[in-house]
Amino acid sequence: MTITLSIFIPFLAAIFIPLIYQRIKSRHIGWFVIIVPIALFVFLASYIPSIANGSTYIHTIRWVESVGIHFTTYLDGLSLIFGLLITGVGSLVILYSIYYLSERESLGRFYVYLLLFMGAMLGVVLSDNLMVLYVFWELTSISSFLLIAFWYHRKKSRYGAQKSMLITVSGGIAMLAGFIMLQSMTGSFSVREIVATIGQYTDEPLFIFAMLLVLLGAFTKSAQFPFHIWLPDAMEAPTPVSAYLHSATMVKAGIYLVARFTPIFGGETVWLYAVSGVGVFTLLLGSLNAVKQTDLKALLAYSTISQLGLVMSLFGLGSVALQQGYSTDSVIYTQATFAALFHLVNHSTFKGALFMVIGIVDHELGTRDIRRLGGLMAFMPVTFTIALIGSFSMAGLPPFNGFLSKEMFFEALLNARNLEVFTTNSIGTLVLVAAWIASVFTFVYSMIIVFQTFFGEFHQERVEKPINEASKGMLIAPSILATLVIVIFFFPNVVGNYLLRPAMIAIYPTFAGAERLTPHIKAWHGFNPALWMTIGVVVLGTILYRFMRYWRGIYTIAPLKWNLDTAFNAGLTWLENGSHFLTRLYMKGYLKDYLVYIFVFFIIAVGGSILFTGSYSFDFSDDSSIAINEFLIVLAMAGAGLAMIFVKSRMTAIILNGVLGYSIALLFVVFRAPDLALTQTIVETVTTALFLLCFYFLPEWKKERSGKKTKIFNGIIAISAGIVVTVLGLAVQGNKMFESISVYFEDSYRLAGGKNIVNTILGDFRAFDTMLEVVVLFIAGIGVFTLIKLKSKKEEQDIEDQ
Amino acid sequence: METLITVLVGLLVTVAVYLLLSRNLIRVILGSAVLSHAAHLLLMTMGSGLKKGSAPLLGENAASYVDALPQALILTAIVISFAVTAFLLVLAYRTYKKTGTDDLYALRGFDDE
Amino acid sequence: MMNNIIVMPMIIPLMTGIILIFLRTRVNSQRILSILSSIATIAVSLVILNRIQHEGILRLDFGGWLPPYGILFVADSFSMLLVVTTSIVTGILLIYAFSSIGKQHENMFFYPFIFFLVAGVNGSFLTGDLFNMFVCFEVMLLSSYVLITMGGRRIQLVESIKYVTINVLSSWFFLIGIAYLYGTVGTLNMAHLSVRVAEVGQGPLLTVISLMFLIVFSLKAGLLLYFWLPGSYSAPPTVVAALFGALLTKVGIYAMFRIFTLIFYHETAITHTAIGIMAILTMIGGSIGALAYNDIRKIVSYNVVIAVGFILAGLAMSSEVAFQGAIYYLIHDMIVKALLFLIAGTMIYLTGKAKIEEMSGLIRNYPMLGWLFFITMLSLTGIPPLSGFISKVFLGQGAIETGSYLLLAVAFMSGIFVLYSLLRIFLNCFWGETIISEDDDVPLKKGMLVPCVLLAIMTVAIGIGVEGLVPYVSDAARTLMNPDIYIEAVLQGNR
Amino acid sequence: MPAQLLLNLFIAFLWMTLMDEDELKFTTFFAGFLVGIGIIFFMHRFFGTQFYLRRLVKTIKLLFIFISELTQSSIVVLGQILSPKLKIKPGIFKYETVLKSDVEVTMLSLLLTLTPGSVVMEVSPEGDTLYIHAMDVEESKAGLIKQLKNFEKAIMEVTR
Amino acid sequence: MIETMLMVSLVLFSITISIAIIRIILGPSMPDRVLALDMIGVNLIATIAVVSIILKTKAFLEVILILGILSFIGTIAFSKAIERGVIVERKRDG
Amino acid sequence: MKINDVILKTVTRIVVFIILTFGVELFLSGHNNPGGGFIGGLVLSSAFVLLYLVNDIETVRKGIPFDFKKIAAIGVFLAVGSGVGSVLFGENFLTQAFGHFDLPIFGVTELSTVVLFEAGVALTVVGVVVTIILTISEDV
Amino acid sequence: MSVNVMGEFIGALLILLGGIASVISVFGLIRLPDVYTRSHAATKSSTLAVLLTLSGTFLYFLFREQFVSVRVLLGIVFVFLTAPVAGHLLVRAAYRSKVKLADISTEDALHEVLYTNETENDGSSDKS
Ligand code: NA
Ligand code: NA
Repeated sequence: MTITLSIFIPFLAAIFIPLIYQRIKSRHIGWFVIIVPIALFVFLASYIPSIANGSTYIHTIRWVESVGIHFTTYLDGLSLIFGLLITGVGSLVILYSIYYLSERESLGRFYVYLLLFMGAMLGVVLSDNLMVLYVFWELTSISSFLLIAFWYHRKKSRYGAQKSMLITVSGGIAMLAGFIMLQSMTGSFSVREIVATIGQYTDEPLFIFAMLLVLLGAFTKSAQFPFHIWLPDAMEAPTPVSAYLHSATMVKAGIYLVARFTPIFGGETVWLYAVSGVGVFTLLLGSLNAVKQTDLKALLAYSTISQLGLVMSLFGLGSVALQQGYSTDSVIYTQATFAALFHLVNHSTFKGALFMVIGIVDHELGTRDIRRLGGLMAFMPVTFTIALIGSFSMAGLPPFNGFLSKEMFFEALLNARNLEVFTTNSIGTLVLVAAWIASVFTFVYSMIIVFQTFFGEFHQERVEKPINEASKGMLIAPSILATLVIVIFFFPNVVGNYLLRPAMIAIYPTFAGAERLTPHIKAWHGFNPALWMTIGVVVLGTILYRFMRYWRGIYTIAPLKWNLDTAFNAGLTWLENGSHFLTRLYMKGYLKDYLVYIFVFFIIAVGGSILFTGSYSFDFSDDSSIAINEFLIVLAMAGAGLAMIFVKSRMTAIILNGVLGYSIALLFVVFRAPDLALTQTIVETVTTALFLLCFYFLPEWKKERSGKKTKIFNGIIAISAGIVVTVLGLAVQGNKMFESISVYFEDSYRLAGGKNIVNTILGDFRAFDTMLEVVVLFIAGIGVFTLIKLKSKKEEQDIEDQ
Repeated sequence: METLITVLVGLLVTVAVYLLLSRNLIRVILGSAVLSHAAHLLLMTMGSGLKKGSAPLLGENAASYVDALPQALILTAIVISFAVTAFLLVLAYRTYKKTGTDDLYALRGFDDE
Repeated sequence: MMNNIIVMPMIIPLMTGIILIFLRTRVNSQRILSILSSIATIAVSLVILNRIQHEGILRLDFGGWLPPYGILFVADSFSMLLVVTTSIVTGILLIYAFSSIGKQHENMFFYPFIFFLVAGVNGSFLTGDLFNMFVCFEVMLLSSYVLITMGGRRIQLVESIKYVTINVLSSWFFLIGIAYLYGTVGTLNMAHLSVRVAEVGQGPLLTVISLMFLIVFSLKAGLLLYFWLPGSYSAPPTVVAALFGALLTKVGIYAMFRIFTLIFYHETAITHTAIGIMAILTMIGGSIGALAYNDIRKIVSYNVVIAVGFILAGLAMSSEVAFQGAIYYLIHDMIVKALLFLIAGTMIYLTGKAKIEEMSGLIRNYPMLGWLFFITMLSLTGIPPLSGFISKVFLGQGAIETGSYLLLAVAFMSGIFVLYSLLRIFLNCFWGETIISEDDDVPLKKGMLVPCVLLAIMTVAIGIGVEGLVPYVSDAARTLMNPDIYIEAVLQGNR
Repeated sequence: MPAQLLLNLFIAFLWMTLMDEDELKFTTFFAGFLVGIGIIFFMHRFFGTQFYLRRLVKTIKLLFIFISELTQSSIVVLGQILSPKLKIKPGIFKYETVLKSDVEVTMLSLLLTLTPGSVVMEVSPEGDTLYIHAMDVEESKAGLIKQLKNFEKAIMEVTR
Repeated sequence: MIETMLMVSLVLFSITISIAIIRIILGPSMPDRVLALDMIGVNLIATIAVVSIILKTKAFLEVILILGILSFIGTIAFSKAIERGVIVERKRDG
Repeated sequence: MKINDVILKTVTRIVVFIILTFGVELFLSGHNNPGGGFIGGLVLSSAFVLLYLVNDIETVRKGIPFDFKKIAAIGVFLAVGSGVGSVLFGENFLTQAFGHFDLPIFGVTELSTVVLFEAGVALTVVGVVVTIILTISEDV
Repeated sequence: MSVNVMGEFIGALLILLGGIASVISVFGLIRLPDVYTRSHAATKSSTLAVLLTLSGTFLYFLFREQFVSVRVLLGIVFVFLTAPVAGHLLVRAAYRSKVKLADISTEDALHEVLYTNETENDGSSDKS
């Protein structure tokens, strides 16, 4: 119950913040906000011991019960890690933001968004029900959208926001489809229930589709290739947001999803290929791209992409354990997952710190451009220290936590190389090499951060503001994170035992009993291949860093120059232009075209299906006789009708129309329909009078200027339409299947007291039709009045006539 | 008779469609008028047979009566199509007064951005 | 059986419209009566909807003539859900009209036409007779003809010529479709038609005839044959556009569901496949169209098109779950489309511009409006927990259940296009540099904002409180899936 | 004159009671009325006024004149239409009438127009001159004018 | 005998109507067409009269008078349209 | 030369009354013979149309000073209201009652509520047709 | 031959005569040179035709069903009253819309009155 509440608390706070904000202008509103994450952090932290002991907590509120959508919260090891990250980093970021954002900004809005995000993110990690998870999932996208465009008057902010929204929401929709497929297979929206029963459904054809769709969601959110392009542009958000959402938490929602679904999909090879393949590729691509950035924040964005790729690939590798099934041998593969979880935590610490540092630089100097920076070490010693710790941890150097997880990463890769799926075609080696190269570049850009920003010469004229060390307040949060970076290096097993182990159990429920599920983390484990790889990284990385100017040119070579962003932008432009082109192609605004569409559709659909189904069996045996005079009348009508097409004067056409109308009246007489004959005659006359009334004001017909081709085309359509109507009519007459209900009405005198059957139908049996028909007539009458009398006066303000 | 009338209906439909596809507003309206003539005739042929029985008036004591229901339906339809034609005609008139043209090619409206 | 109450959702608006004619110059009385009448209609509709849950489908034989000889109204959950939504949406739109439409219109029978329109719409939902449906359509159409031209601006006239002509044509198709059907099976009562069609089996000829109705309702609903829609929905005043966007296509959709679940449900391989293909093309065309223009009104109109495809995808799938999805979406779309059109219209009213590149930074001056738009955008995209979400889930389930993966893919992808098209409006118009200075600030009337807020509240409420709708919607879907329930109710002991 | 009518009605009722039928029949009443007309026509000089159905008689007379003219000229015109070669000389001529009131002028015009070979085209604003189109002016102008005089006389007998 | 006479006259009326339609199509002047239309109306009256004799029904006798009324109104409308353009005047100037 | 419509006007004076009488007759006899509210209404309105054709609007308005929109509205009100009326009597909507009554002068006569309904129809038709024609004619 | 059959026969004969008259008049409609002369054929001869037919019909119903058809009588009166008016109006309209007289025409008393003083000429422009 309280866990459920913890999701709602941020939302409640988000409602109250604007109210408080309106009252208290003097104090920084952030001080009120920060209470929320701290309280939640403490609250969640209080569960660490019991979770570590293997307990889980579940609570359900009924929502859409009939469909199986319940508001179920589920706290286990995996969600706890994320919960702590969300609230912990959240507290620090808010603390940081209090100093970072001036009170002139619309802070109320800012914190509302932030709280919204926090609640949503907690919802994602704590929800057991797929649909509820999806609710919060999209909410994180939305709050991210709002935060990226916090300074919405900037074009770039809007662009970044739009991009992230489009990509992540699209992924979300795909994921939703995947979820629904899962539910269709298993009959449940509950992750726990699906995990429990998934074994029966892995052979369903939908299973793989569901997996891929869910992965699409995860990849878009976690900025995996090729969806990573939104993340660098998301850096338009205020730095606290970047630190929080776009590095520590939201982008890890995809990771969370992969972890959460590992027990469901992990048994499939496709999963392994997809997750680790995309992960490694993203890792490599991100690190390569990071090196070439000149904006520190962009550099960090690519670094984040790269690191997320790393974690992703580890989760993929870890799934091997599930494919192998539980055995003492297969447990070794779970190490990758362990490493992934560990790096996840580590990344949050060092990357959070780095973002804050860059934020400080930006805040103090007004620029983040490496080319304009240098020599800050002397002026900003504390900042420098934090940057150093963060960067070296990222580079995988001791004595920082990054070293530990990086080593485990290499080990996992080395383990995986022996896998059956990999050995056959040396993909394993390829992956290993790729990962190693990526690590080299990671080293390079980490060095760039430290050395190009803090070493060398400082040029005041290149920056916007006079240089000063940041305020103490702004340094508190990054300092805490930097401390953690070191503390974790020295006490990794605290994290391992209390946080990672329960999470491992959550991911590998079948391996729960395995002793080696959570290895003992050691900083020193001899000169094993992993260490050699690290040494290699350092050596090659140093060389590359030193001689960067000599090889930077490779970024102009084709595959590296290719830019998905341009492709994305071009795609959108192409989409808009293409849409415009396509739509204009058929939406021409000419009535004639639209009518042609309708008739062509009619001819094809109805005519075609008559031909196709062979519904053209006629039966003329029931036809009544034709008298000569009747034939003459019909002939005259045909003549009058055809003449209407060719006559040159509209008045003649009206007269011919009148002839048609009167002739029909005559036919009604022949067909024994006195009431119809009467009505038809009068209506025809009144219609003709109306035509004449309006003609006074209308111009005489001009000659149709359409060409011969058009005329022939129109003619073909007209004739085809006529034929279809006739053929269908004849077919129906030959196939009357039932006696009409109208025999009943012949009893009209007894039933309704009228001898005129038609009139009785109109006035009694179907009086409702008549009533409405009168209403129709009435509307037309009043409508004509309105149409003519109501004339807008503000004609010049007609915007559409521009 | 039914066949003859049905063929006539087809012919009227052809005429009407051809008129509807014209670029002159009045032709279009005339087309819609002819179209409704065709529909009414068609509806007539869909009863339980033309000329089979006498007019549906009980006073005249006939052996059988023609199908009265289509007649009632046509009556309603005639009135409705009258209402619509009247409105359409006035609309054409108003449009001409406002725009100075009855050429539908000149009356594209929104799509002529 | 005294079920006179079920004619009330049509008769109350009709009588109100007539009485309002006599109150021509007394604007205040008109408004008061309008609101009272709306409330009455809503209340009556809700009562009926709930009675159905206890007593089953209700019917009213007009003049006491038993079906199939007389005309009757049939109220089942499906039709009543739409009636209720129509009544509520109209009531809310009326409030908007009070502050936006202007005295000139009010003196020219604006409200009566609105009520006639609603009467036609509700009548179309309730009628159990095919020819009567034609007549109800005409009541609705004639009112819409008048409403679209009201004001007589050039663009209105030009667009309404197309609108009227195309609708005249579709009415014609309807009429000859009825003629053919009557010629074949000799009856007009829909339940009776169903019985007779089932009795002889839906042979080729009947299938061909059913395609006539497909054309008719596709034209009305804007399924594939939607080209008339964007222009016509862009021309009239905001309230009218909102009313059209919310209601008119829905009537076509309703009819399509009715006819193809009650009468022509035997040859799904032809009819429902056709509907499916058309739905796909509609969603694609709508999506493309929504991105093609910079005019807000057009973007919004093409969004109507997308929704049509989406809902009818549910019909094409033809399973109970898919029907549920479609019904939820129908209700959702009526509310949110109304909201969308209102906001779009308000934006144009405030800026005097209609192109997105001509507006900017509106959110600073009109934050409420901006956030309402934002909610609308999310709701239409199907973002939970707003009202569009649940229908997406059901439709997805239906698609998977019936193996309609292409439909599923297109339907879900169309959501992205909806998002993008509306995002363009949001980013360009609400965000960005504020270009309106405080002095030029056109005040946003409360009367315009309140209806928007009410509609927004509804989309949130329906999204979160969806469980409250479940019994009604599942009953509606069950009836659609099992035509015998409907037939039994209409022809009780009278087959 | 009203007295004559009342008397006539009284006679009709009397006739009806004398017949003494089971139910009231219009035909009986009508027969009685006819009998009344006959009686009153014979006795009207006793009242010192003119017979109240005089106009009816005159009208019938006018009708007869008209029918005879109609038949005559119809034959002429049909002959002209059917003759193998058209030998007509159509034209418009003016006729000043002695008739005064609207009703009179109208009656004259109607009768003239109804008889073949002539159509009234215009009536002058003052209402005293008729412009007449004739099928064959040269041949039948004199005949037409004779016809007009005939009609004028008969009309005046009815109206005055 | 009577039957035949009636049928013959029916055919005759139909011929008249058909020829009148030709006149409508040919014109040449507008009054010519209206004249022909008027003639059609009048002949329709005759036709209906004969038809109702043949059908032995009084049901169509109403139509006769209606047709008479309407062909009269129609002709007035047309001649006013030809003569003055406007067929219903607001206020006559004379 | 000014147009003199004396012939037309004089004849119209008689003809209009024939038409009006005929219209009423059609309206009343509709239940048993061809005719009824709709046709009756149309014939009545054609009488009005004739008046407007022959005279000008102002002249006719002096003689018949009705607002034809209101007449139409009253008609619709009657038509719909007769349906509502049956609801008030506890009958199904639009239930028509009829019976044969022995009236003092008319003898056995059939009276039916349909007449009310048909009267509504007729009034609407008259109102609408005249409204349309007047509206167009007045808009010069 | 009873009186009734006799009456019926006379009725039918009148109708047949009407038919013949009608065909002759339509013959005139084709044959005559201008609208004015055609109007003679149309309004008169066809009026005659209709009157014959209606009288025949009246007689027929009178003798066959002993039915006095007021409607047919009214119809006769109506045609009597209106046909000449229609003819008159049409011819006037033709002349005022400047439809030319046939070349064989000899006399035109109206031309001077209508067209010598153009200022008096109101509404004779061809609007059709
Ligand atoms: Na018509
Ligand atoms: Na129609």
